[in-house]
Amino acid sequence: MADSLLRAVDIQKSFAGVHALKGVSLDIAPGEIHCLAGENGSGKSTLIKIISGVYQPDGGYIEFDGNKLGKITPIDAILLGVQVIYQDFSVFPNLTVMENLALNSELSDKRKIVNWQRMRQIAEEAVATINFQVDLDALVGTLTVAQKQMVAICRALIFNARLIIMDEPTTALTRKEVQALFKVILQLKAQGISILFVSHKLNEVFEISERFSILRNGELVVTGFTRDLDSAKFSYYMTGREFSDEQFSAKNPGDTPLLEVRNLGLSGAFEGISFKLHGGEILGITGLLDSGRSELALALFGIREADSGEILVKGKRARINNPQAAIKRGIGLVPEDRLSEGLFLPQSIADNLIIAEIDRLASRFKVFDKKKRAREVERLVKEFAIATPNPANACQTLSGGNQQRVVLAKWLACNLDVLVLNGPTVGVDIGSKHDIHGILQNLARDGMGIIIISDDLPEVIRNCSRVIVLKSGRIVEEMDAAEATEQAILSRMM
Amino acid sequence: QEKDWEIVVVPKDASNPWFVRMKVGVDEYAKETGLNAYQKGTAEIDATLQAQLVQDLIAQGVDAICVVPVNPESLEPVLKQAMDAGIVVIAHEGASLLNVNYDIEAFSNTGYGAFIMDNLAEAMGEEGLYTTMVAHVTNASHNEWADAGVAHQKEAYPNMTLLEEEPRVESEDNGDVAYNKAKELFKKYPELKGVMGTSSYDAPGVARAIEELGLVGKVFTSGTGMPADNKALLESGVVKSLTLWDPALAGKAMISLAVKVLNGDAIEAPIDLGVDGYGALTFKEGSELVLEGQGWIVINKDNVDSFGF
Amino acid sequence: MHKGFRKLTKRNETYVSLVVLALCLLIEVRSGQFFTANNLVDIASAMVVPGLFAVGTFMVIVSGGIDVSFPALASLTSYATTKMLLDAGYTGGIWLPILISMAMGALLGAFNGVFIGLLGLPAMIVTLGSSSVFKGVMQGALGSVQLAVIPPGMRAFGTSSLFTATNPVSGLTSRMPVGFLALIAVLLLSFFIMRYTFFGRGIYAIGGNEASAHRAGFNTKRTKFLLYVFVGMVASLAGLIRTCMMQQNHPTNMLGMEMNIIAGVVLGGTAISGGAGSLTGCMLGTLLIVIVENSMILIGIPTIWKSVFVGALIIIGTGVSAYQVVRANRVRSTGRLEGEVKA
Amino acid sequence: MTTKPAGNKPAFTNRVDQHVLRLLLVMAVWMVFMALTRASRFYTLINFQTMASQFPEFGLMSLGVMLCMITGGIDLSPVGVANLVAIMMALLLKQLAPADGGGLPVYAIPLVFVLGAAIGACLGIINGLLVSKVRIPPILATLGMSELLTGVAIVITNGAAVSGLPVEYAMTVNNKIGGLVPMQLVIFAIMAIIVWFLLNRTTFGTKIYLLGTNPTAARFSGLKNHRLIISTYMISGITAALGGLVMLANYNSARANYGGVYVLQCILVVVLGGVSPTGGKGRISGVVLAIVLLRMLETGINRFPQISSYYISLIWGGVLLLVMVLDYFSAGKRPIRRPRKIP
Ligand SMILES: Nc1ncnc2c1ncn2[C@@H]1O[C@H](COP(=O)(O)OP(=O)(O)OP(=O)(O)O)[C@@H](O)[C@H]1O
Ligand SMILES: Nc1ncnc2c1ncn2[C@@H]1O[C@H](COP(=O)(O)OP(=O)(O)OP(=O)(O)O)[C@@H](O)[C@H]1O
Ligand SMILES: [Mg+2]
Ligand SMILES: [Mg+2]
Repeated sequence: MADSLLRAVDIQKSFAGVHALKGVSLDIAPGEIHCLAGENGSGKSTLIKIISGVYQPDGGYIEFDGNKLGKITPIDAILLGVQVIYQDFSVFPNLTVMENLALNSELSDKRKIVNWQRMRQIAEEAVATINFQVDLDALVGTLTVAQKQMVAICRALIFNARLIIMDEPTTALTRKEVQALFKVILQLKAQGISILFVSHKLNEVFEISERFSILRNGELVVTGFTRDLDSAKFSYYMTGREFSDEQFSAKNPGDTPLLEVRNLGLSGAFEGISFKLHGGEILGITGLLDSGRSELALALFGIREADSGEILVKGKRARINNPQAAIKRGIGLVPEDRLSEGLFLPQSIADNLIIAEIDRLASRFKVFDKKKRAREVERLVKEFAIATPNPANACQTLSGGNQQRVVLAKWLACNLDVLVLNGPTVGVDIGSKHDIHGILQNLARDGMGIIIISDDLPEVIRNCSRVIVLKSGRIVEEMDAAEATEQAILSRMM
Repeated sequence: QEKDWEIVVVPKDASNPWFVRMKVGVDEYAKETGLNAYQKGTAEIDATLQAQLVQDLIAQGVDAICVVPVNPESLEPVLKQAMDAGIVVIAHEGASLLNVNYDIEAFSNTGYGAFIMDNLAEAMGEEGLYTTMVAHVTNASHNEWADAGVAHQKEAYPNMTLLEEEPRVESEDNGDVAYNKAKELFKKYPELKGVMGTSSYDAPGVARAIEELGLVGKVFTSGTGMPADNKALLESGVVKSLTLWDPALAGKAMISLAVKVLNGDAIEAPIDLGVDGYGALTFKEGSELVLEGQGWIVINKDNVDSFGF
Repeated sequence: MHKGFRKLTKRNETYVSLVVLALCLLIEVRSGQFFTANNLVDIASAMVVPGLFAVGTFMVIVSGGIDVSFPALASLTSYATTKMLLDAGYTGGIWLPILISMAMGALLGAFNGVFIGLLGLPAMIVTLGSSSVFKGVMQGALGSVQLAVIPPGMRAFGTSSLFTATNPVSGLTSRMPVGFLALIAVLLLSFFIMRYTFFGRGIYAIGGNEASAHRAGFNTKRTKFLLYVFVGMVASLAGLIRTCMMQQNHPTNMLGMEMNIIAGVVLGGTAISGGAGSLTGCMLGTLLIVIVENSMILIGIPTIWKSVFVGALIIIGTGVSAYQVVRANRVRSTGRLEGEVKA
Repeated sequence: MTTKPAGNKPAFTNRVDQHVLRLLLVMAVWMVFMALTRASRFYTLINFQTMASQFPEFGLMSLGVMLCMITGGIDLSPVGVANLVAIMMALLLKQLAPADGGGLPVYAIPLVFVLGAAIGACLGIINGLLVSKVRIPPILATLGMSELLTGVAIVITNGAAVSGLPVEYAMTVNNKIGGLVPMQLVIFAIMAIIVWFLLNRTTFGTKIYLLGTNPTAARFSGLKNHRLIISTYMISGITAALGGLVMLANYNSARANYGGVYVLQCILVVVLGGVSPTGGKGRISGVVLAIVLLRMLETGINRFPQISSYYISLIWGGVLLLVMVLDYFSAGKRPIRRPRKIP
């Protein structure tokens, strides 16, 4: 460890009222793949932003190549050879893929004048490195989440970086893409580039990293070699708790399905989709990114009305052409993108919790019943163990896992019959993930019908009673989850 | 006691050169007489702003308010409050007002409109197609002048005709708009021979268009304007003559009359306010409130330098 | 070809062009005067000042900001310049006035820039405030009144022309003002800035996602600061040219233009939320507004119907393109509806 | 997770209250200043009564603008609505007045208020439809409507004022209750309380705050975005109409161009009151305070004969910037920005 590439020493950082990092030290050797893990809100992203010059530390310092650094800006960090793929990708939705790819490198070259030809060349090379197929002239805003993430990854690869930091790069990637990414990472390692890899996903940590560090509550809990780690230890270090994972099995599904879909189609997205969902069941829907799974979720919730086929709710035909129609029939949706679709970040946690059931908290004449509201908020905060000192705080003060609980709680407050979850635990740490799974299973046991749309196969297998596999907008397989293996599902997805 | 009176002149706004000139008169008069008289205007021409300023003055308890209303109708209830509070109210360019002690007109609005028309007719050789221009169709006095001008033409100049399709265009109190509107008019109506302006931006703006389109000597305009601002146009012959009265004198006349009323002097025609053009004010026919003077002036290239403003 | 056409249907510029074209044809049918040399020159000349303002407004809106202070800024700088030179008895050419007023424009732009760029305060609030301040300084501290005479150099610039268009039928002539070159120059410059410099790409990037722009290595504070300085300079140039062309300075008659200019820019497809828009669209939108304002008589709309017509045109013009663009973009692979603008 | 325990007060709310406090401070400074310099002319009953009868006109309009801004929109049409409604009701009043010069029927004034508010509501609904269904950016939709409504008002009246109203109307609305409290103030207070109630005691209030914060999430939460937006603009139409009815009484006449300065003034007041132009934030207490503060500043300045009215705009802009900067530095750091666009 004598020759470390980057050393962060005793880093301190507070935000108005939040002590995010309490003296964290981190050491990265040249050419190593180092994994940084920790629960939501443990300070991983903050540490990264300090390394990359986005934030200034309140205390401690950074050493690069043995040199102690002073105050650095993002550009300084880039020039040192530090590249970051941020959790929110930091892409520009209003610019083309080409520009998104080439901007950073051109900026770090301190260019003032744009050479579009060179930009295109840079972009073409970048997508070629990991064989990413994309229209370079498309606006990034029109891409899917995974494609955006690929753009961010390609962008980082352009640089002659010495350290690439990836903040949860795989959250929105499919397995195939993750494999491709890992191949790239190994290539990079072979070139002597160090990788700092942030992830919640146990299997990824084991698969790719040589060393790991785990943060909890802004403190470094442990750092060591991955080969000395096992899954129980890993979870324990992260959460300070121990878990046992049990397979869910539907207890007593009702007779009439809560939700039945017949031959549903939406042009350009999916067609001929039929399935039934009984109370007490958790149905898994999985597929690759463009398999139509997200559109199906939107169609079930009325954001995009299906243009053929029919939806039956409790045996009765229902026209679901907008979210209110869905809610009225007892269907809720936990959307794919929590930040932009699920939450009102600057508003209070309380308002975020009760917004979907708000009309039930009003007395006559739509006058808000403050007492009822307070009681409801208190109940939800307690029931979903949302970690906040005060529900009147802004929702953005919560960590990712807690934010996801808020979205979940918002729907469960409405006494729905059917809950559709699109990527329920994307970017959520083990502890919260476990809790969320527990909540979902309990709900199913209480008779609710749940649809989990996810490509996190262990999640699907462990929590669902049945799994539907989508491919190119069609159902290619329906299997019993208890008998399904990851391998079997994968082979049908591809 | 006379020295303690507070007499405020409220113009339509404060940056229009017209009222800047009025302020010159007011300040001069205050200095000469030692009265506590001053002018206070709003930042923009706006009926509501002016009404509120007057209300503030009432609440402050001034002794006399001399006002040039943006909009006579909207000021009426406010002036009533002033009268009720025992404040002397003198108006100018507000012949329709009822809640005033007196209104002074440099002349009658109809007479003025007719006079602008006379000037235009003379330039046009008393024949041809013409139209009228006002700041806004919502502007009171401009439209009165224009109406009077048209009425006078019907009577006195049978060979002139009003442009049927566009009898009244707006300059929005903006020289640039007047210029662009005139260009449009001349394009669409090649036979158009004259534009009767009312606001002090109209004639100069129209003249610019006449000059640019190469119509000097073929198309004419007349209207209101300040000498210094229009010197170049008059001298180059694009505009033959403009009409005005001196706002500085009007300002002085208002204060002078206010003092008389405050003093309790009997107001009987003819009244001499000791101001040029306001030496023998007479009541407008059938009115006990409106006093008319002989204050208008014609400026042309010969006399444009003789006014000193 | 087919793809190209589809792309066209998604662009705002297409719809605005169509609306402009339809309006031109309407004017031509009603007056027979639209497509005459002198009328086209008149329109071009009327475009100069709004066009310059629109360029600045466009850049600011792309950066995710908004500027309502440019008329006040232009009024103040052009008044102060003219007054100062008059008082000094200046008889030289146009360059010194341009220099002085643009320097002042830069200074006042920097005033906005400090609050918006460096402190990060909301642009709308800052420019509302600074607009009042500029107006107050001009009318209160400088005691502005109309200046009927301007220095001879400015006057010469305002009346000189590139060429004169003559209508062979009516014999009417129109001058193409030299100021039009300024519009062309500023357009070319800003096109270059927006497309070929990283400062310009930074403006787009900031409008798209400010935090990302910062991380990507843009100096966002400096970019925004400089943007407002630049916009201040363009606005002050517009103010000065207007003074020259009118051959007099009226301190207040530019005030209140801001909303129409912003309307034109947004009409041309610049996203009011920032990040998207093209100079072409911006000019088309402005052109539409300028044509409307200068063709009421040609169309034969009676003066008292003018506001009705302009209002209806703004609503229909923006409505058509807003509605078409939403429709064209509605079906998208992600299923998320684009332009979920805050309403 | 470590979060500093906040007090009982919500953190988000606390920050806004700070803003209100700052406004109070500015107001206190001004009142002390007036007491030291012009006590005998400022601190009089009639002066306060006068102020209380003046600000309701634009105060009412500002209430609506505030609601629209909370949803992330803006309303530039209140003056257009006010004048059109005032004109229509003035014509109605003249119809209702018996030809023989007798008194107005008792139902006339209530009828005028109900009908006026209803027309305002309809006009507001049109705004709301343009913004929500047609998806025209609010700034353009309401600008166009404003122009259109003004135009209609001009066409109806030919640009002239409608005057010669039956005296009872102005007498009733200008009346001072118990000889003390101006009726205009009462109307304003009632509307302010209604708006306060809507924002703080009904689900509608919570919904529009959330809608203004994130319309996509609002849609995904099952809120009826369109209906909410339409209702908001409808309320704005009603408050604007009431503003028009108060103007009708104050000036005992109606005209298409009354109160032109109020458009920007309303926005200024609302923004100074702490409403964020990007939506989702703002309280009625701040706005009411800003309305009163504006009036006090203006009336105060009018107490100084030697100070030009132009300094009002200087002071006004200065206060706006000052309060913003105070907010900035007292917050220490900028509050966490909501990511504008999340990929
Ligand atoms: N800009 C900020 N202002 C205030 N608090 C912040 C800010 N950024 C982060 N925090 C807080 O600091 C703590 C650490 O946050 P950080 O984003 O580093 O967590 P993380 O480990 O990356 O979590 P996740 O797994 O959810 O990404 C959290 O409590 C968070 O709420
Ligand atoms: N952001 C958007 N982009 C495109 N279309 C939209 C958007 N939001 C809503 N729509 C369309 O508008 C229609 C109504 O949407 P929504 O359910 O949000 O409105 P609503 O408030 O229920 O309106 P109403 O009550 O009048 O039906 C739907 O058909 C939807 O497809
Ligand atoms: Mg993180
Ligand atoms: Mg609906």
